[in-house]
Parts: sequence; structure tokens; C-alpha cells
Amino acid sequence: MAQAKKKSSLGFVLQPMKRTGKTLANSLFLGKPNTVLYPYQKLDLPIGYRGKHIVDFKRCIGCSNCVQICPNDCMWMEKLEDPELGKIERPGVDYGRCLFCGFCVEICPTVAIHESVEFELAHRERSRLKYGPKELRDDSFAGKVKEERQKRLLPILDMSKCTSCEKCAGECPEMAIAMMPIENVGRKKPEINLNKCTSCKKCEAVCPESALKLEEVYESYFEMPEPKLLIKSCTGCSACSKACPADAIYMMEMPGTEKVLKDGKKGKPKKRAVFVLEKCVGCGKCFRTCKFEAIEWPGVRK
Amino acid sequence: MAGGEEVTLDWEMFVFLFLSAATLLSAIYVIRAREIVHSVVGLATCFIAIAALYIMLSAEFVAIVQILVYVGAVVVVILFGIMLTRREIMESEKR
Amino acid sequence: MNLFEFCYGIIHWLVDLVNHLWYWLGDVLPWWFGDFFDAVGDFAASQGHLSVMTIFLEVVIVVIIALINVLNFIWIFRKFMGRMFDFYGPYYVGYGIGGWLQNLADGIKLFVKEIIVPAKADKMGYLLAPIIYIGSSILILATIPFSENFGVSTNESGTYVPAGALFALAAFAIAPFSILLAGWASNNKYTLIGGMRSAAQMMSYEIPLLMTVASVFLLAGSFGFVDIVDAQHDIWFAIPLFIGFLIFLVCLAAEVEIIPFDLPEAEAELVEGWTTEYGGMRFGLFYFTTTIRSYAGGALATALFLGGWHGPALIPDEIWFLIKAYIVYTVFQWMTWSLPRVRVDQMLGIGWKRLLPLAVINLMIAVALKSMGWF
Amino acid sequence: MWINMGPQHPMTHGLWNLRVKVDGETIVDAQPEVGYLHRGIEKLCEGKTYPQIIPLADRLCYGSSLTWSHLYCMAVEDLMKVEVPERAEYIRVLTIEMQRIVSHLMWLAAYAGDLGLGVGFVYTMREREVFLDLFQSLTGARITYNFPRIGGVAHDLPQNFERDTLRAITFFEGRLKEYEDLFEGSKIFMMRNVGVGILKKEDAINLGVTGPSLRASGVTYDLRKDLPYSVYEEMDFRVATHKDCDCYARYRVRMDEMWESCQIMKQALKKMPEGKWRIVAPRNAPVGTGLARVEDPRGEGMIYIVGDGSDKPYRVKIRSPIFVTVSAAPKMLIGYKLADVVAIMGGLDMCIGETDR
Repeated sequence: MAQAKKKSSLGFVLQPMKRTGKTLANSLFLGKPNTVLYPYQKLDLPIGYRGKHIVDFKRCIGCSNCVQICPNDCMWMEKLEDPELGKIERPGVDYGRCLFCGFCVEICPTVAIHESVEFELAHRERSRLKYGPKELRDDSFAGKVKEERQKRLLPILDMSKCTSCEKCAGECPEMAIAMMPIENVGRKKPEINLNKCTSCKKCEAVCPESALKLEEVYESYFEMPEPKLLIKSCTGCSACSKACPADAIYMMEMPGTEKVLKDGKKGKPKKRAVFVLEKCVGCGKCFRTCKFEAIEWPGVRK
Repeated sequence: MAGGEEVTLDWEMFVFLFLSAATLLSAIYVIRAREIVHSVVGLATCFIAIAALYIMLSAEFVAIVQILVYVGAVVVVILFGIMLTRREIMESEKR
Repeated sequence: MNLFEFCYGIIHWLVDLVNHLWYWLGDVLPWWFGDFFDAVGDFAASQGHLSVMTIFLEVVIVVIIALINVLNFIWIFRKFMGRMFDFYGPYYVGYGIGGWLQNLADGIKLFVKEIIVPAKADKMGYLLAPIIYIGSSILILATIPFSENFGVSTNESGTYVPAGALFALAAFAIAPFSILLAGWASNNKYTLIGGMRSAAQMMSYEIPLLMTVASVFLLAGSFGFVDIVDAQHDIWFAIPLFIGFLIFLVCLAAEVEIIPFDLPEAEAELVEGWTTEYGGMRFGLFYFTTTIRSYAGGALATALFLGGWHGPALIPDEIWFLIKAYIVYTVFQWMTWSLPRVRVDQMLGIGWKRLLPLAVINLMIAVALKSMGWF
Repeated sequence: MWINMGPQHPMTHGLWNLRVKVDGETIVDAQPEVGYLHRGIEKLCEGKTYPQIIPLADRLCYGSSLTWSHLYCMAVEDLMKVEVPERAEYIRVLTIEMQRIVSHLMWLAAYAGDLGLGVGFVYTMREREVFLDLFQSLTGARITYNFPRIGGVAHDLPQNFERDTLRAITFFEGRLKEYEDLFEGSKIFMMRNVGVGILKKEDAINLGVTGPSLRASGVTYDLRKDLPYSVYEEMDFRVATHKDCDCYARYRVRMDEMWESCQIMKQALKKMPEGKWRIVAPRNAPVGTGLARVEDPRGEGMIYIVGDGSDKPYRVKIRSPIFVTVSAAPKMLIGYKLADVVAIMGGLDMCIGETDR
């Protein structure tokens, strides 16, 4: 067609009736109209359609990342008692405000939340648009949604077992593991360069305490912030460690900080929090839990 | 309608009285109406009633032409003329 | 037996029935009552009363038929529009006949809506305009017969009113008056412009319309529908007067305000044109009346050009007439949805510069045909 | 007599007001008034993190939401100095050209509706549905896609997407010819369009009109050619222009653009490399500014972002094409009939979401 020829303005007046007659004949006699009779017939929606959320309670770790990324503040975490899972926190969605952007699905570190093809959520009462976690629960959504996020085998450190033997660092063929000293503790901690790691499992094999384990981790496209500890403010209360949904904070004793008690004996040493950044999901719960402002969260405007 | 006499209600008379009353009343309304468009409505009623009178005189063709020409054309032209004149003039006439 | 005789028979029978009871009552009651009873009974049995009642009954029958037809028309309008737009149209309301009752449902919905008169509207005009519009439009139906025996415009002797077709056109011509009144009385700029456009359009298209119809009158040699239709027994007037037929259709489209010429209701510019300020059942009645006018237009085209009720004898005459009117309406709908709307100056230009000369040519053709003695 | 066409009026596709002074049916003066749909998006952006703004940018224009979120992502990438993977760029070009077709189809539908062509409205919307289905399978939504991301796009192409797109393009190219029959084939359509709403070349340039309205005035100016972003340098296409400066020219330019978009989509599918479609973007932007300009379906869109080192922008400025174009309305309207208002303003493809922001 390129440059369509400019037709003269003397085109026949009733020319369009030819076209409409074609469609008319098609929808009246030859075939069916193009639409479906909606409440009775429904179209098949593609698997990636963004509709009502479903939450896998077993996968969800209650990190509240979804609540934080939500642009409309339409999600909230609700505390529940589950017979299987005990005391948990799971998200609920207010569909009066949800804009179905899908960020909650995208940021979820365990891919526990998904958007299903269900879209008929309207209700006469506004309060009924608030869907609590129990209404969103769907523990087996295999096949109902697309799980396209890629997984990766990564060595995950269990700090409570680690003895700082440095064997893993020596074994790693890619030199991806570096032993970094932990301030005020006098021990070193293997830090893994995720960009260099090839998931070769050698570190797992060599670890005497089996503290390093290779686990399948979903790749995240959101940059994880690195929490930093201000040693001076940390009181060792371990609130952050309890709050961390991903078990990425360990409390370690700091030698040399024991208080001398009245009877000359030494008391318990002070503790400090140690972050295992490989496990961190970037939720910021530790930052918000800490009453002493001992944890720095980069980039937050106060 | 005294008792004993033969009673004949004359339909034509009745309709004629009704139509002539309508004609006269609407003609009076044409002059008396405050809003000029209302008098046009009165005029149209008058014309239609006259057309009906023509029908009573079994002059159907004249009646139809009366409606066609007077109601269909003349009244509309008058209404047109009123509307195309400026509203301010009309309002000043009213007061 | 035609409609008049049929209705006359019914009325006569009814009056007889009631009068038996009435006279019996008069006999039973004291004498001074009895005289009065006799007088009223005689009046009821008089020729004048019987014929007036007959005409009332005829009017009721024809209006009911017209209303059913209008419901059909709105249904065709929706269904046809839907299929042309590639969707189903009304589907579930109306048992078996896809969505036929949707119109009734809509009517009920309009009935229960609140009646609002705009605060600054001219009350008299605002309330009077729909009445004139509806009245004049139903008046058109009064003259249109469905067949030789099925029509209102008969007199006592059973012959048709000679100027029926002319009367229909005269009733057509009253509408611009009510439209102008409605547009002016609503006290709204859109309605005012809509009313002006409507009146200008109807007046300018009235003339070619009447001129083409005049050619039909000329060929048929009569103003009455029955004579016109009878004159088309051999050949439809649409064939010798083809130009006239086209002009008639175009003018009719302008008269009933469908899309190439629906400037008064040009919804893109004037919201709803002259009906903007009318809501609820008043709007419903306007809509209804517009459909009545479309139906009347289709019936006029059928009677004047498409041979009226003449057709193969398999189907009754009345049905033939309705089928033709429906087809005309459907073609109108097809045209409506396939064409954009023209501008107001272009429309007036078409009316005065194209259609009027063509109508004159058409009249000349008719005169030539008549003088050749072919009709 | 002043007539208010809007804010609640069928002619205004959205919420704005056009005050027209008419003498009989001829327009002697016109005043566009915008601001009825002001949602304060620029201010809202300052309270949200960088990724959270993408859905907001989607809502700038419901007609071409992907173009705007893409524009926003380009501005943030300029600010953060993020390199986008090549596959992502091709996916972006593919989708924004599809979005251009969808947007133009919506314009055509509204335009047909304005002119009273009922069938035109439905048929164009019907063909728009084909592309919306493609979008739905790709992004999961139909209108507000939330698809581009800082540093790539949200998803890779789903299975069979390439095949379906090629099919849709072939189908649509046939339909374009049908539209020409439906619109240009009708004499009434030409009567309403040719010689109506003339915007001269000089006026268009002086008033800052961009996009198809400018190209219809005979100026060959297209950011895709003149300031190539993404991978438009590697695409082979022609900038559609027209010399007539009237409503018909604007219609013609948009029809040609739809055709060219089909060609670009085909090329993008052909040249698309394998690889990653998204990289991890930084959470915080550095102190600095980012600027991006794209050729929106309606004209030149521009976003300017100031970052202050945190995870939220300090200031976002959005340049809307229609906000500028609507200022040319009096130039086009005066002297024509009241009924031409719908043809002229409809031909501009108004989108109030982005105009009022």
C-alpha cells in the first residue's frame, strides 16, 4: 500500500454498505457474531492473566514484601493461627483499591503469591471487597498459574553451624567464596559472590558441618538492599533475628564484652546480629523492628 | 329535553360547538398570551380547529391543505422567525 | 367485509345486548324514570352514536396494531443493528423470540423513572410538545390501510376518504412545529440548535417529498391510498418513477431523522439534540414516536411506490403490506449504520440543489408518462 | 452565542471543555479549557519508589499506556545509567508499535463514532480486540499493562506469541484495506473531512504541535527517525506525511502509520535476538537527572526526572503532546461549522489523561 492513493471525493455514497452487508451476512446466516454471551459463555483467559490473587500458605514466609511494593497500599498482613503452620502472617488484598499491577507476584522471594484468571470480584458492599488471607488461600496452584521465574542453585549458609574453617573458600574453583571477618566477633564468615558462583556443589561437599547447602532459589529482579549494623547501638536483644522471615540474621556472641559482675565472675557476653545476605529477601522487617536504630537501611528517606 | 318529546342529540351540532369554541378560545389566546411562542401554539390550535371545521363541511381537501400549508409551513416559519430574532428584543417586549 | 363493517357489527351487537337490559330496567322502574331510559336507549341505538363508536373501536384496533408493530420495529432495530455490529443484540428477554420483550422491559424501566421538568424550562411548551408530536404521528397511521378492507379511513358507506394519502403527508408536516417548540421550551442551547436544525431540515425536505408524491398522485389519478395501490396492480410505481422513488427514500430518511440526516439528534455535537432535556417516559415517548414515524414512512413508501398489498396470493394482503414496510425499514437501518452523518449546510445543499431539481425532473417524467397514456 | 462543549459531552473524549462561540452555525471563537481530570500524577510520583511509578505512568493515557510506561522506564534508565538487554529493546519496540496500532484504532473508532458512522466504531474496536488479546497473553492485562521495567521488560514472549502476532498482522493488513473502503469509500466521509480544519505548516510548527497532526501538515518530523531511541535505528520504515493539512490528511497519516507499525513489528520479530530480557535494576537512583523523549501515538512525549540518591524521585516532569496540540484548536476551528468541531477535535486524538496528568 505504501502511499495509499488518494481517492477522489466522488466515491459512491453507498459504498460502505457493501462492507457492512458482508459482516451482516456473516453474523446472520453464515456464521456467528463475534461476541460471546457473557454471563453464560466465557472466554478462556491466558494463563498469565492478572486477576484475583492466590496465596500458597506453605510457600509464603510472611515477609510482607508484597505489602511494601504495592503502589496503592491495598495489601496488609494478617496474623493467623493455622493448625498446620502455627502462628503465621499472611497477606490480604483490598480489591477496592488493587490495580492488578502484579508487583506483589514479581517481588515475592518464594513465588508464593500469584494472580489467577478469576476476575469476577465485584460485590454490592464495599467492605466485602476486602479479601482476607483465608479467602485467598490456595495451597496447590500448580497448573493454574504460570511460574516463569527462573530458579538458581545457590549455596546458602547456616551461620549457626559454621565454624569458620575456611575449607569452602579453598575449595571453590571460581574463587567465589571469600572469608570476611565479622566485626567484634573475631571470626570469619564465608561470603559468596553470586555473580561468580556456578552452582558446582563442591563447597557443599567439603563443608564438615554441612553448614553450606545448595538450595534452589528464585531469581529476583529487584535489587536487594544491604542492611548494615551499627555496632554501637546494637544491644543484642535479638528482636531482629526473631522477626526475620528468612532466618538470615544470626545472633553471635562478641568475645571481650562480658560484663564483670559484683562477685567477680564474668557475665554473658554481649550479642550482635550477623546478616547472611544470601538469604536476605530485602523486606526490611529487621530495620523496622529494631528499637535502637541499630540497623541502617540504605536509601530510605526519613 | 322535556319529557314526552323525541330527544335527538345532534352530534354534528355538538362537534361544531366544540370546534368553534376551540377556534375562538385559541384565537383569543393568541392575543392574550404573554410569551410570543405561546401565541404561536394558540395559532396552530386555531388552524387545526378550522381544518376540522372544514372537514365538517365535507371539504376534506381544503382541510388537508389547511393543515399542510398553515400548520406545516406558516406556523413553522413564524416560529422560525421568532427564534431567529434576538432574545433581548423578545425579553424587552415582555416587560 | 371491511374493518368498518366488522367494527360496526360488533358495536351493534354490543348496543343491542346492553339495550335489552336497559329497556328491561326502564320497564321495571317508575314511569318518570322510564321515559329517560327510553330516550337514552334510543340515542344509543341511533346511527350517529353507532358510527362514532365504530370509529373509536377502529382507532383502538389500529393503534394496538401499530403499537405491536412499533415493538417489532424496535426489536428489528436492535437485533439488526446488533448483527450488523457483529454482536448478538437482545437475546434472553422474550421467550423463544430472541429478546423481543426487551423493548417492553425498557419501557417499564422508563415508566418508573422520575419525571423531571427543568427549572427554567417553559412549562407549557415543554409539556405540550410531546403531545403534539405523538398526536400528529399517530394521526398518520389513521389513514394508512393495510389492505382494501383493513383501514380506518372509511366513512359510513364503506368507501375510503378520497384524500387519505395527502392527509398522511399533512400530518407528517406538523412534527417540525412540535420539535421547534420542544427545542425552544427546554431552555437549552443544544435543544434550541437541534430544534432549529430539525425544522430547517424537515421543511427543506418536505418540498421534494411532496413533489415526488405529486408524481405518484398524477399517475394514479387519485389522492386515496386504495386507488393508488390499485393503480399499481400491473407495475409498481417504483419502476417507472425510479428517480422519484430514490428521492422519496432520501427525503423520508430526512423526515424520520435517521443517520445520514440525523442532524437534529447529532449526538456527537448536540448530545441528544432536541430531546436532551426530556427524561424518563417523555423521552421514551419521543423515541417511541420516532419509531412510529419510521413505521409510517415505511408504510408510505410501500403504499406509494412498492405496490402496497399486492403480491402472490399465498400470503394475506395485510401481511404483504407489513413485510414490505419492514423491508423498507430494514434497508433504512442498513443505510443508517453504514454511513456517517452529513453536515447541516451540506444537507440543506443536497436538499435544495440536488433533490429539488431531480424532483422536478421526476414530475416531468410522470407528466410525460401520463400524457403518453401509459397509465 | 457561547456553547459549552463539555465537560460532560459526547464530543470530548474524556473530561475537558471546549467553549465555542457560534454565529448561527459558524464558529467565530473557541476556547479550550483543560484541567478537569487533574490527578496530580507528577506530585504522586514523588511519594513512590521508582518501580511503583510504572503503573502510574500507565495511567497517564488509557489509549496508549504502554508507550508512557516505556517512556518513564527510559527516563529512569537514563538517570540510573542502566543498559537494557537487546532482546528487551526488541520486545519493547514490538509492543510499543502494537500499542500504536491499538491507540490509533481507538482513535479511529472514536472518530467514526463522532462522525455518526456506527459501524466504524464497532469494527475498529473489534479488530483492536485482536491486539488486546495478544497483549493479554503477553502481559496479563488488557489496557494498563504495567509491562516495561527499569532495565528490561517484565516477561519474555510467551509460547506461540511470534506466530500469533504474525497472523494478527496479516489479518490486520487486510482489514486496513477494508477500512479504506468503509471510510474513504464513502462520499459523505470525504465531504466531512476534505478541506476541514486546516492547520498550516507554519502554524503547526509555531504552536508546538507534534505527532500525526504535525505530519499531516506536511512536516516530516518523527522522533523514531530524527532521534532514534531503543532499536529504531535498525528498523526500516517510512515516516507517513501528508500535504493537505486538513482532517483527511490527519486521518490518512494515522492509517499509514498503522501500516508502517505492522512493518516494524514484522522486522522486530525477525531480528529479535535470544538472551536475557531483564536485568536487575538498582534500587536507588544517583543524584542527577534523566530525560527521555519518544514518539507517542499522539505526538512527542517527554519525561524528565530528578533523582536525589534515594529510592524515590525528587521531581518528575511530564510533557504531554495533547496539552500542546489542544492550543492549536482555535486556529483550526474558527471559520468552520459547529458540526465540524467533532471532525476537527476528533481528528486530533485527544487523550485527557495525559493532558491534565
